[in-house]
Amino acid sequence: MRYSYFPGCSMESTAKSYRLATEYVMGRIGVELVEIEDWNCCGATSAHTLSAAMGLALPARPLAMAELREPGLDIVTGCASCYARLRLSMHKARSDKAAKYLIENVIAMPYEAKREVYSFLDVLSGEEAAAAIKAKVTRRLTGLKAACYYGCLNVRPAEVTGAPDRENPMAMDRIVGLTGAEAVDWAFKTECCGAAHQNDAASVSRPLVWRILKNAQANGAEAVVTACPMCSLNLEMRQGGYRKHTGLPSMPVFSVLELLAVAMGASARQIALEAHHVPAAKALAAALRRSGGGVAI
Amino acid sequence: MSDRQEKMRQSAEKLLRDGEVGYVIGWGATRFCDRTTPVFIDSPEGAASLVWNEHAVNSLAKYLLDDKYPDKKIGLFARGCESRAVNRMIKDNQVKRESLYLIGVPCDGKSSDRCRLCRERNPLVYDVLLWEPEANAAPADRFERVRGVEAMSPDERYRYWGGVYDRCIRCYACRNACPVCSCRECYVDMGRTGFQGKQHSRSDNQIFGVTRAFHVGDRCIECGECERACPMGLPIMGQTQKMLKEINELSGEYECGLDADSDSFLGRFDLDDKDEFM
Amino acid sequence: MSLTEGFEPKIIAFCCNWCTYTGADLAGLNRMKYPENVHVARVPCSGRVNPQFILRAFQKGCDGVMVCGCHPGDCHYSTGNYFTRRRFMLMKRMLEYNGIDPGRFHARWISGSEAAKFRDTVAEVSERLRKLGPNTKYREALREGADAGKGGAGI
Amino acid sequence: MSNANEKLDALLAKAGVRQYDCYQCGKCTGGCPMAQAMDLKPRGVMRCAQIGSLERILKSNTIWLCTGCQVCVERCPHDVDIPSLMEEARYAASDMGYERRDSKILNEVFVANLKMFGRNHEMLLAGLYNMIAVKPLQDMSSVPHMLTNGLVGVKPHETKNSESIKRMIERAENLSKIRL
Amino acid sequence: MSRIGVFVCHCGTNIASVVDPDRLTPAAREMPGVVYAADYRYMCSEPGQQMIKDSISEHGIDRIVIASCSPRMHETTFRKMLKGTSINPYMLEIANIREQCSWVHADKGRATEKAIGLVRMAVSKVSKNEPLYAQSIPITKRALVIGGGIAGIQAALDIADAGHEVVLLEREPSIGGKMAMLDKTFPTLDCSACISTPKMVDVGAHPNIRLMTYCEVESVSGYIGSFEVAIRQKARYVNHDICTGCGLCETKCPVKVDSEFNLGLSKRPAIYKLFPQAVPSKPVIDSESCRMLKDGKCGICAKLCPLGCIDYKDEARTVTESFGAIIMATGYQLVDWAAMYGEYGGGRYRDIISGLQFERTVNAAGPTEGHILRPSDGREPETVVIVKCVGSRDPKKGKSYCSRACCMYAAKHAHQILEKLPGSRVFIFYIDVRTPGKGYEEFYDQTRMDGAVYVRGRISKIYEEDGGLVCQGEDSLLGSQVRVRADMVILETAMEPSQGIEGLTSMLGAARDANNWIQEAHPKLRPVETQVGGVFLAGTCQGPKDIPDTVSQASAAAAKVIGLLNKSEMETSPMISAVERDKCSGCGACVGICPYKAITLQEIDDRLGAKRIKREVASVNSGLCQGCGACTAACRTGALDLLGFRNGQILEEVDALCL
Repeated sequence: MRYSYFPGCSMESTAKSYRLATEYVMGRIGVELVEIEDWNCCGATSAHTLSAAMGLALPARPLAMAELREPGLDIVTGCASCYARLRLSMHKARSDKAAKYLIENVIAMPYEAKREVYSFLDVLSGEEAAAAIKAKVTRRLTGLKAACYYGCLNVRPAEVTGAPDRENPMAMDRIVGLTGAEAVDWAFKTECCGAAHQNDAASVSRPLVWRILKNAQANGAEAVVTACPMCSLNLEMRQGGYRKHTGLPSMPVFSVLELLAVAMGASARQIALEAHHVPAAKALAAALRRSGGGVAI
Repeated sequence: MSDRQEKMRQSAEKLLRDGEVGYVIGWGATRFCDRTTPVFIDSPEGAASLVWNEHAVNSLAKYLLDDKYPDKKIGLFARGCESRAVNRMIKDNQVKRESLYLIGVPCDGKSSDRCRLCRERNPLVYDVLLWEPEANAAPADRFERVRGVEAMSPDERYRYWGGVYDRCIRCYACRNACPVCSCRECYVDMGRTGFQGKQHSRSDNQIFGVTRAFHVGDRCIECGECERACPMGLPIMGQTQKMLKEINELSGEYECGLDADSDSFLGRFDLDDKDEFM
Repeated sequence: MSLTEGFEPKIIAFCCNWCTYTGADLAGLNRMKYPENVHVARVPCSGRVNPQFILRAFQKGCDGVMVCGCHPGDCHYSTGNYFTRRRFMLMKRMLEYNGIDPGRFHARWISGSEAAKFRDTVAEVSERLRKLGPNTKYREALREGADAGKGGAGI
Repeated sequence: MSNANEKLDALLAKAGVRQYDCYQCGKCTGGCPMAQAMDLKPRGVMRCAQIGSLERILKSNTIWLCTGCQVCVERCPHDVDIPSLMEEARYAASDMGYERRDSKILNEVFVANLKMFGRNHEMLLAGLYNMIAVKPLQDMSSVPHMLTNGLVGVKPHETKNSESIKRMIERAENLSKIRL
Repeated sequence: MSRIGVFVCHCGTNIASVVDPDRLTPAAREMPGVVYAADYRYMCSEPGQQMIKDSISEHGIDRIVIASCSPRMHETTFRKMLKGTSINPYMLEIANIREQCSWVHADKGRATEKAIGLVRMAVSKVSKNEPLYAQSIPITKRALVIGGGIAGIQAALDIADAGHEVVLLEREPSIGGKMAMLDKTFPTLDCSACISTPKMVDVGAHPNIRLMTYCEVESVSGYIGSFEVAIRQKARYVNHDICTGCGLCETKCPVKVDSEFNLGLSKRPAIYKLFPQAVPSKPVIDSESCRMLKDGKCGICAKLCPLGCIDYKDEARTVTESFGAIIMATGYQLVDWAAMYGEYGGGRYRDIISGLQFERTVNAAGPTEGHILRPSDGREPETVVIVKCVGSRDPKKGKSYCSRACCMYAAKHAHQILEKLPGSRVFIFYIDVRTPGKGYEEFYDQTRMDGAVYVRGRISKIYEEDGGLVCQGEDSLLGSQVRVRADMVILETAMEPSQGIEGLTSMLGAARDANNWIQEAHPKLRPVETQVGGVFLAGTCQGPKDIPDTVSQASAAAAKVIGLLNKSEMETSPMISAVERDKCSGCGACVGICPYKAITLQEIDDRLGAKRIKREVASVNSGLCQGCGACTAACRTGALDLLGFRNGQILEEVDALCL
């Protein structure tokens, strides 16, 4: 399995443990990620707010580069926001001739949108990958109750993502299940966490984070698992207010890749678990102990 | 090329020797090096006379209509165009799939001008495929000629088609070559009903032309046999293609004979069809 | 041109029995007035109208042809006019493609209660054809020029 | 009046929204994560579109608070693409100078960032934003943790070809009059 | 050569004041084939008709044209007149020179010219007319009612009371339908069972009604007056001829599966009656769950039965019956909301129930004996949220139509909760409140006065948190987002056509609308008929409706059937399609176009040179064909033609106009 890889800006900075876990897991299960040469930011929320052309062109450039260099490879990204922007450009280039024309003019290169854009969840859900994961999991995170948080942009809008279930997706729950952890049934899997406005409208965006964490805890979760560095950062970094506001304890937030890495034997140091804002290693260690492995993390 | 021809001969010979088919329809040589002729091979020995070269331009499927109730299966070499014709004939209840043995021969493009428009070189239905499918070449602009006529003024268009039909000799070769013309008796041969006269006049010829387009246009597989057969070299595909172009514009992507199940455009309707008659 | 002066077009209207023919009758009951040019041929359903009737009408000398039926959804036979709609959308385009002026062929939905619409449609079509003048296209045995060939083996 | 309506109609057409599709059921507002902070709820935006009050839409904080999470259109019985309408409304509001200050600062800092490096430098983005928007303390409690763990560096990550990206962004800005 | 007579009517001055008979009649006399032409003041009058009849015999006329008023007015009159003459009633054409000439034109000269044209068209057409003979179809005096809900029950009773035999067919083991499941009926709140079970008993006891439960229609052929219906009696494994319905078998059956009647809120055994008041009051064995039938182990019921009714070897049987008319009363089902609405939990939360489940809950004969308890923990709910339009008015996820009955039963549910659970709170989320029925608005008023809080807005999401169901939506009258924490939620879900409607309607040739409801022949004027002769509609199979409307429609359909069955035979129009087999290539273009499924491909023996072959040709069923002629326009070769409107006749008209 080989993919052209679009890391996204967060992977280079705040999502340190996510990045290390990605490298670890993909290496173990034999997924080769070919980083797109000279990739640029997808524009996130700001670019399309300023200009439609910019919003479409920024993600299209790395996609076009990928198709040029590695025409046989589909593209994968680990960030929900990047995923949504990349897929939108792909979708528009395929379905709207005027948009394709505009994109190609701005990026000054052809973009045929022949290859698919996938998320890590898509890649890890494939039969082949799932089998590889099963084969590589050496220790189990028994009893770790995790709330899988997909975020809005991994699933919506349906015509861009093609996600079959936008209210209660199960792909990540199944992957988490492979580690021996228990994915809890909860109701805020695809509610917006307000990441887009945590800078420019902080006071009204914070409660979005709190509501998600609260529902996760109300349904018995002791950790939140994400498939996006932006979601992770937002849910984690803004827990100070949560404790103050709700009186509830804070909650570790992992990426699904970190859970996989630990289950495959990665040590805390290997994937920089100490980099989490909310202490993370303890919950994992407890789960490993429960499984009888007793292996230090 | 000769390798493929050999495969075709072997395949036909085996089918005939095994008694699988009564005869095989294919192409044979003529005394002109740049022409072939449809041949009907009914003995294993005869298979040696089959040829396969860029002059195998005749579409063979039409001959199936001459033997709709065969005692044994008919072997037919099928390229994209033959297979689309067969699909259409099955849909129109003219031939039965089980009375055919389709020998798939992916086409490499023939010398005929009409092959420029080919969108499907590989047989869509077959019993055996003699060699690997061919890549479909990018077809020429499907409706280029139609657009050319559309660009004229109404009077110019009338003159254009008038000129075409002035030269028509009403030999009906177009009808006879068309694989989707399958009536037992053509309306034009039935004087008593009075649909149209048999005179050879501009008016009657024009009416024959438009009616023919209407009768086959929504089932046309675009094989171009009508034009190939026309002894006067008239651009009569321009009529059926206009039908197809309009159908494409009214109801989305439309091509005939891709399968044996699809209803033709005039044989069904959609509640949401465009309505310009309010 | 003096050709169109005082010219009265000859129009045939194929009307379905259940809607348009009834609407035309209602126009009569209400003593509405419209030009004399239109002659109605009654058919059970607009779906009965074969495109060849239209070609025949032009050939024999009609200056205009109308096909009228129930509005979609109101067909007495439930689906007939849906086929009419498809058939004559294509027919109209084919006629225009062959050089017939778009003003010469009209398809229209007119219900049994739309007497006024029948009147207005007839008036509108008559007026339009009056301006267009006599139809020469598709006419048989026309004096349009020797090149037309009057029939027989004139090659 | 008719001028305003033409503008509204053009905006709706670009957004692919037919205002009369909406029958005001309120499911959009019901599910909107930001509804409580909005001065005009998503259903209200559609109502304004129906009664022809473009001005109220463009002057609302709603269009700037929309997170684009798509939950409204996902659940809308008539598939009204409100997020797309919000986007078009943001462009129109910017053209008319109704831009919300905080949003404007953030977006401009973001793009300036991209023009410099081709990629987004999160620390720099937050820092510059806080400085210009005069919110010096926002999120700053996390900074020491980030620095010690190497989550953000002082040296920005850069594409090799940041100059070409800058030119690309400028082309897009020039084209920004063409709204898709 | 034909001998045509033309008769010009003055219609008093209605025609003659504009169209000049003195020009028209002589002109007609000159037309080809015309041997006689005359005019008269009133052709439709007794003397006028006599004049025509006399002329026919006097001049040897074999076909006539009458130039008069619209054929819609007097075509039948003149056809009847011809019955007493030497010529066939269909050797007649009418030139409409009144409604479409004298009344709409003022210029006498031009109107007369046009009238001459119209007469010429008619003369030309009639020259191609041919004698046509109406067929007479015998009527089988027996009706089939498909579906044993309240619509089918009412229709069957009405027809039976009029003295005709009825077969009432039901696929479930008992008649009763949805109404038997309901607790009370709005707006009067009378108990549903109290008003419907006596009717069920009447059906069971009526000498003219034969009940066929646990049966399905396998195929239908024929047409109005003589349908042949193959009915499949599913295996019951209980001999109903000797079973007394004592119920002993049910008590000891070890199997427990979800009860269909209680919508999964309780269990039932494998040998069961659908519900206690079932008609017939005898059990069947559900072969999918019975241990004896699945594994051959058990047999308890056979041992227990004192009369030896149990027959594990019972098999399905198919019987074919004849009927003169059929009433469709197949009803509705509720949409599968869980598959449509992930935002309402997609079926994951047990305390979200459908309106019909609530009916079973609140019903004294239901699983909780009428106590309103929530399914998850059996507690009484304190706060209940009712959500309307779930699946209705939602073209994206559900149905675009309004389900009509939900506004009222939502009000009823609220009323019942507030009555049975004092101190409880009920919130009803709605988009519009629709109460167009007798006493309905008053009932809605009462419910509001009972204390039900109506909130205008569609619920966007329902989720579980801390043991309650949080319903999140907008109070659109207040313009703000609201969250209501509920203990139980009732979803008032959309009706959709019963499963299996596609197969049944296509067997009958009846059309369905865009939403799969059966299409009525005309929305205003023929609302209880389908476009297939002899097939009628009762109740919700035609579209959502409440009980009063259903019962009215059932009686209306019954009246239509009674009218039909009172005749012993009926005449069909001979103006139908006919196939010329020699020309037909069997392409089938006509088959799909026919709205009545009147055309099929039929295999015939033929010769091809010396060879005998079998080939397929189109064949028109004269009982089904309604004479629209759509097939003829689809037939390229003209093998299909419409009698009375043949291609040749219409072309003659065209030619005549252009002369």
